[in-house]
Amino acid sequence: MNMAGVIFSNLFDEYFGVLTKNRTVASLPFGGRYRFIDFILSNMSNSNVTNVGIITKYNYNSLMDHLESTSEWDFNRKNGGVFILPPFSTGITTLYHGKLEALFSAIEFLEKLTQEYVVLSDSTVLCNIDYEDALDTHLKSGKDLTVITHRVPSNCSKKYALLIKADDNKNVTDLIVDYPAMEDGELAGMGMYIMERVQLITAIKDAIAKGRHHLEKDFFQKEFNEGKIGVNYYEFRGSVLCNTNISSYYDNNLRLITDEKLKRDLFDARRPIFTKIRDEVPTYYGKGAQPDNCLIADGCRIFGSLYNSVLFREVKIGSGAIVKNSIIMQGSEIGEGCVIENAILDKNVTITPGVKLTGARNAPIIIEKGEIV
Amino acid sequence: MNMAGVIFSNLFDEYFGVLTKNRTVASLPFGGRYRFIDFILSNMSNSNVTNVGIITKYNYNSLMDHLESTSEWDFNRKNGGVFILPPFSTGITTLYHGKLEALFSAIEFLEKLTQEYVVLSDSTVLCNIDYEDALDTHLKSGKDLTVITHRVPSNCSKKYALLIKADDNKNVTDLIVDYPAMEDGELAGMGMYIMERVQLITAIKDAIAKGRHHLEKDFFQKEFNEGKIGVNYYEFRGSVLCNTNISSYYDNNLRLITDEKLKRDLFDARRPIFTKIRDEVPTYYGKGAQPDNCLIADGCRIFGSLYNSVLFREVKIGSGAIVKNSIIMQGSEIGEGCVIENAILDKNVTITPGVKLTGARNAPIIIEKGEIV
Amino acid sequence: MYHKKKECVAMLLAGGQGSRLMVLTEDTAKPAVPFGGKYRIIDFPLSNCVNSGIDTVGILTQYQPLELNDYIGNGGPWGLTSNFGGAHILPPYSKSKNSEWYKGTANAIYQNMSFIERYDPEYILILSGDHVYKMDYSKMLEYHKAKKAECTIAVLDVPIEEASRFGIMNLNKDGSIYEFEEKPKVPKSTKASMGIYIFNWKILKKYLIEDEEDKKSSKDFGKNVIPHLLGDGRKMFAYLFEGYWKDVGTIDSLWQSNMDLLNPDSGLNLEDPTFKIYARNYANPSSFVCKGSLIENSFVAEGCTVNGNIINSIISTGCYIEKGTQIENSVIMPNTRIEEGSLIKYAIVGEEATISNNSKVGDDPEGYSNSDWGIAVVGKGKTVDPDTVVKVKEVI
Amino acid sequence: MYHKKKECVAMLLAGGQGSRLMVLTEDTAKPAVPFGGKYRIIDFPLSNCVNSGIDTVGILTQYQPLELNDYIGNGGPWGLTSNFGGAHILPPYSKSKNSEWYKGTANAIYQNMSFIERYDPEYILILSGDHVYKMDYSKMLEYHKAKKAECTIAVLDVPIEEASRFGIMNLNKDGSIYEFEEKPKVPKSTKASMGIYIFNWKILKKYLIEDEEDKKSSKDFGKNVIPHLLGDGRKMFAYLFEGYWKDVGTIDSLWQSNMDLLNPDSGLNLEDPTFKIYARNYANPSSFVCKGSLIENSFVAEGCTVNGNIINSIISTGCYIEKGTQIENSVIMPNTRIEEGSLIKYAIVGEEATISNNSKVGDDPEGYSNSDWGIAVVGKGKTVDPDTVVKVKEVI
Repeated sequence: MNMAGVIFSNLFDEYFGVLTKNRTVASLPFGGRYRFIDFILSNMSNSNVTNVGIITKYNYNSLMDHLESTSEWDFNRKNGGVFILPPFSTGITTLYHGKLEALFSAIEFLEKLTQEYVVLSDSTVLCNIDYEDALDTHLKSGKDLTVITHRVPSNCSKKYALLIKADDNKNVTDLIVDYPAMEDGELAGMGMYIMERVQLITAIKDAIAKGRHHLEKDFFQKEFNEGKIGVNYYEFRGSVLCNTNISSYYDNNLRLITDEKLKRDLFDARRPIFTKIRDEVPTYYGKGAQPDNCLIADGCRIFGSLYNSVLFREVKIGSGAIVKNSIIMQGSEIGEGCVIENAILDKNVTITPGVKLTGARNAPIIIEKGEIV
Repeated sequence: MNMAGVIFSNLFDEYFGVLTKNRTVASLPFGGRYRFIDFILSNMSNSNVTNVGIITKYNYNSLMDHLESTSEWDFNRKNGGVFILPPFSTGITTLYHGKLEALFSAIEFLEKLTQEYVVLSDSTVLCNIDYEDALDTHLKSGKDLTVITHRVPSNCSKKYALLIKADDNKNVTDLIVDYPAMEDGELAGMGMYIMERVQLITAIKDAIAKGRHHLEKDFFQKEFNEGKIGVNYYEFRGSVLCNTNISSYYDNNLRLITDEKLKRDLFDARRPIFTKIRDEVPTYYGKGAQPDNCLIADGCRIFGSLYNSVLFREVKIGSGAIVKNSIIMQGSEIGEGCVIENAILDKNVTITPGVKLTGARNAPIIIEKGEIV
Repeated sequence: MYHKKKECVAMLLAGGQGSRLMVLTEDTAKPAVPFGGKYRIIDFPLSNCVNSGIDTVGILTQYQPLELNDYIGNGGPWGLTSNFGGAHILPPYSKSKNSEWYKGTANAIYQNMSFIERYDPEYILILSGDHVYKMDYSKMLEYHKAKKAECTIAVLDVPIEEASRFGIMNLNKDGSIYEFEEKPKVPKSTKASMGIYIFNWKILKKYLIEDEEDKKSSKDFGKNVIPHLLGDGRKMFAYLFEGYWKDVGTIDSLWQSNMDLLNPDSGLNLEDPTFKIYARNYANPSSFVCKGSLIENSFVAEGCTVNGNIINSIISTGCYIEKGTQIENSVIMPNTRIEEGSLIKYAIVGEEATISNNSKVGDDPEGYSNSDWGIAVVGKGKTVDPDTVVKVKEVI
Repeated sequence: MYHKKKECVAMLLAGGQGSRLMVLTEDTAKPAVPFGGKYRIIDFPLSNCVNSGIDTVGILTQYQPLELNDYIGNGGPWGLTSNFGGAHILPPYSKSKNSEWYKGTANAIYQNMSFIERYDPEYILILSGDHVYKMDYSKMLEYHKAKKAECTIAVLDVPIEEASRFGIMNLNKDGSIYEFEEKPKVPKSTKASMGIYIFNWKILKKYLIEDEEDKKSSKDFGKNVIPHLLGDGRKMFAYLFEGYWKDVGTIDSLWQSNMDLLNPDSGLNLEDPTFKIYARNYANPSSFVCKGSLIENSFVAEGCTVNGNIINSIISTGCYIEKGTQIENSVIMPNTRIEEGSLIKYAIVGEEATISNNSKVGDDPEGYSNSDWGIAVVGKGKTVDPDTVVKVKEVI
């Protein structure tokens, strides 16, 4: 396809607390066997976006490990591939001031590309989207920028990086930055943008030279208001999961269990979500296993009771243990007779037999990677 | 094979001046189409060492780029692969105090391995060695450490990291650290060591805890002198190229042209040296091309005179140009009528028509990557 | 063309139609039959090779190889992608002067001698594609070398009462073979051939050429080549394999071997992380287990939706099991749909089959005479209509 | 098994023995013949596919496919390793009820319909494996779609005096085809078929099935399928390709096409970095050019040692050329050894051949009559003894 992809892997790290202590937000585990990046990369792969750069700054060992071979996402090609883009400056490990600065560190990658268009994407918004369709819309619009949006669900007062106001003829009338959605069905940006590549490169260089860092505010909004760029929007109609903090991350995992439309949308068999293959055996349910409304990955061994929980790969649940409303990440082991409720257990956590851990539904208890409790 | 590999990619960077300004010593171009790491990795691949960790600290973008897919070196396996090991601490970009400290940053990799033995290797010593044979010798010796050595060539007064003294029964009698070889045919360490993995891990942890950093001095020599470890040596009989600074690097490149035994040894067709594939066309020699005693890679276009020089891939030599005793790296272009003598041109250098550059044979002039002269 | 010398090359005979597996192999080669929830039978010899350090495998196909080719692909799932080795599908091909299909197992290897010779191997390992077992072939090769054998045959100790169903090796005290009897009426030994051979390639090559010239030979390893070597007094040894091994060439043995996965005493354990069985992966999401499901002593692979009671069964990837269903002691192959109210007992349900509402497939052995009872089978892609009964032993 | 839907799948007919290439294809399929120093002929259609964004290629082989299989391997050198596509070698295979070799180009596709249907393609691109050309098939596909054609045939404008050697398409003003004449004595048009077809898969499938049932058909695209579509008044268009194209099916054309690489006006240029021709790489070191060598208007690939005079020639990978040799207007294929004092003019020297000391192979056309002169050929792996003369036109 005539469009390359750029993914921001480190943005928003700070909103996920201990979960991103040793990983980028892009490598956050999700939905039993995935990481955030799997959704973004699979969308690009399924849309025939064959050249993808991932902008990283620090903590990207787990990301590199996960993407060790990109063949799982079908990126082993002669004229393409996935490129991890570490900062070219050494030593500076502070956060970016904004996406424009992050993009500036990918400028060499952008300049080498042959595709005419680029889709930019955050790592925190999960969906199953066809970028070919989005590019078609962009091309037909004749505009400089297409913002990929979805209609805000009801009762949502979340702050959005970019809200779009459009008239009845679908002409964009206003861009609103960092503002909560005020009404149902408002058009909210999904952190995904399509632009012409050369124009993007010029804009990045220009903005950096002028000390501007904020993509949405300093570039999109400013230039739109000044009449310098035309803005189009693409309305994505499938399910969308926005992960903005630990709480929404926890809720979104559990939504996968109950929300049938979400499952159908996200795991559309014609557009599979790929992930790293680990060659586990199927999950074994032994005597006493009582799985009830759960999402369970391969390689688990289950002898206890599970309610409304997400189990990642190779989790062990001892007999008599009770797990409720929890997310148990890869390789964790819950001993006999434990009671775990409203919890997020990071990778390779061990809960010794008999231990009881109870968090609140709106503030789940978090056990850090590798801890023994 | 029951042995994994660990490669130091950043050691000795400081000895290669501007050539390692933006790359690790492991990614130094060599011999027309290779980089140092190609020799080390190919030896491991050809010896069926299927798990290899490369310890890196900074400037490893070019290394990652070169090793983008490790299939060229045949490391795409289910139970193995090449793993780039960046420092787990973020931000610290100073040099290692020594190899033990570097190894400490690879401790997680070492602990996950299943192989019983590990071969450690620097990136600066180039040869075509069969590590299976070296491991056999190590196992037969029953010793804790095998130092891979070669006999020092005559008139060599270079300082060696490790010299081995042995008696007539091939028993090691003395380890000498950082000392020039005093006599012909002395046994000099090639910066390659074989040890039992678990013993190595213990030693690394122990040394770091005690604030010791120097592998050869603080561990090998010290413990040998105290009678704590037994040391064996393996005498490698093929050609060996030690690159200790820009001058030896330059000489070693040119030696590939004239030294028939070296060429036979290094490019043994039964044990090929692999490198990144770039899909260039064969080299074209046009009217006026006068190649004379040169090593010339693919994808060049030659219209000038070349004497005793090494041309990397995709070099262009304009008509009437004269290149003598020089190393011209990938993508460089020498305009019509130029005269280049005793020079090292880094990648993508452009010499505009008519320019004359002359270095000294013992101090070649160096043009940095991408410069236009 | 550069080829790396290999100490040992494996040749995997995967050509069989497997007619005794009936509807399960109508358009699939036997080695491609699903097993254990996410595997196919050929995963076992391929993973054994990888785990034994053998990275060059020729896979001899003939019958319906398309699905098998597709499954093997570039060998990636097993890491068999070496530039100088890897997995190679070897169908019969047309030569300058003549063209022929494989006439027998020995002829199949004979026709691919030039493939083998690329790698200039010392040893050749002959495997078949229809056995379930985990075996480190490198240990067998060590034994072969230690014995300075010219041919080593892996054998299994079988109960004496079953020995007459096997090819039996009669051994000297040092483990060397003095006689081979195919299905002897009165077995002299309990050492049954597993159909796994290591030959010194030079020796095998000579015998393959001779066998090819012998007009009367049926070009078969067991019937011709092995007896010929024995007759010539070649140094042949038996290597005793201790562990789980099963020929899954019949419906009963295929079902039993799946059930053995659920029995911790069977010796068949796929969970050892140092000896994984690799399989091609299909990007299925995690399985969803609904409210009120019961799952006991069962394996459930990925991509399933489970809403019934599963007992002592194997549910393979991508199955959709509706509420009110009961599945006991059965093997449900991939991408199967089991609709509401169905009852499945002692059955194999083939890939992509549909069991419609309120159907009944198979039954417990109780209440049947031994000869009347058997596993019920629903073929690949078949649909069982609503309210239908598939009787014990029935195959549809 | 999950397969990604593909808009267009390419089927590459690589089965030909290429008997007119004689000693060069005795044990090699024609598409595996070396070309241009480091390539093989099949690199052209494969690289064209990759550069056109087509990532799924079926390669139909029959004759001596071993070397070709080995060369294609897992498709890695061309990046054709997609999990849901990639390069697939498709030899004839044995089916449940019958087994047969490919009977013609159309039958070869017919036998692999189930391979194609995996990908549920809209379009199918039919290619052959014996042409040297660089072509962006995606442009032809765009044309096919724009014309709403059912079949599009790539054509080349040939000089009218040569037209009777080709299959000629007679066109209406809008580019649609009203007639196809195979080697017409009095050609009505200069639009010659390049043997490259795009079909709507549904249409082609229907015609393949009908053609298969037609007992009188020779199952060939050019002879049967295309005329049949034309006869039925299907929407068929010609796509005019402008660029270098050569059928390298004869010794003369193979030699000429290699020489065209050295002629900047020929239109054959492999150096465009945005449209690379990919090839399998053999880990050769850089070439060494010795003191006193002369190389002029020639390509020298990697892994060579050159110690002679090379003029207007192609020296392929891994050749060893001793001092005092003279090579002019010749194609030296890979891994060849040219010993001291040899003189080679207007010749093709096959892979791994040896030209011993002071031999003479071929000669300039001067001094010969047109019918007496021709390219001299030394076959693959052949040795020319010392002081031997291989005459013009001679083939050994």
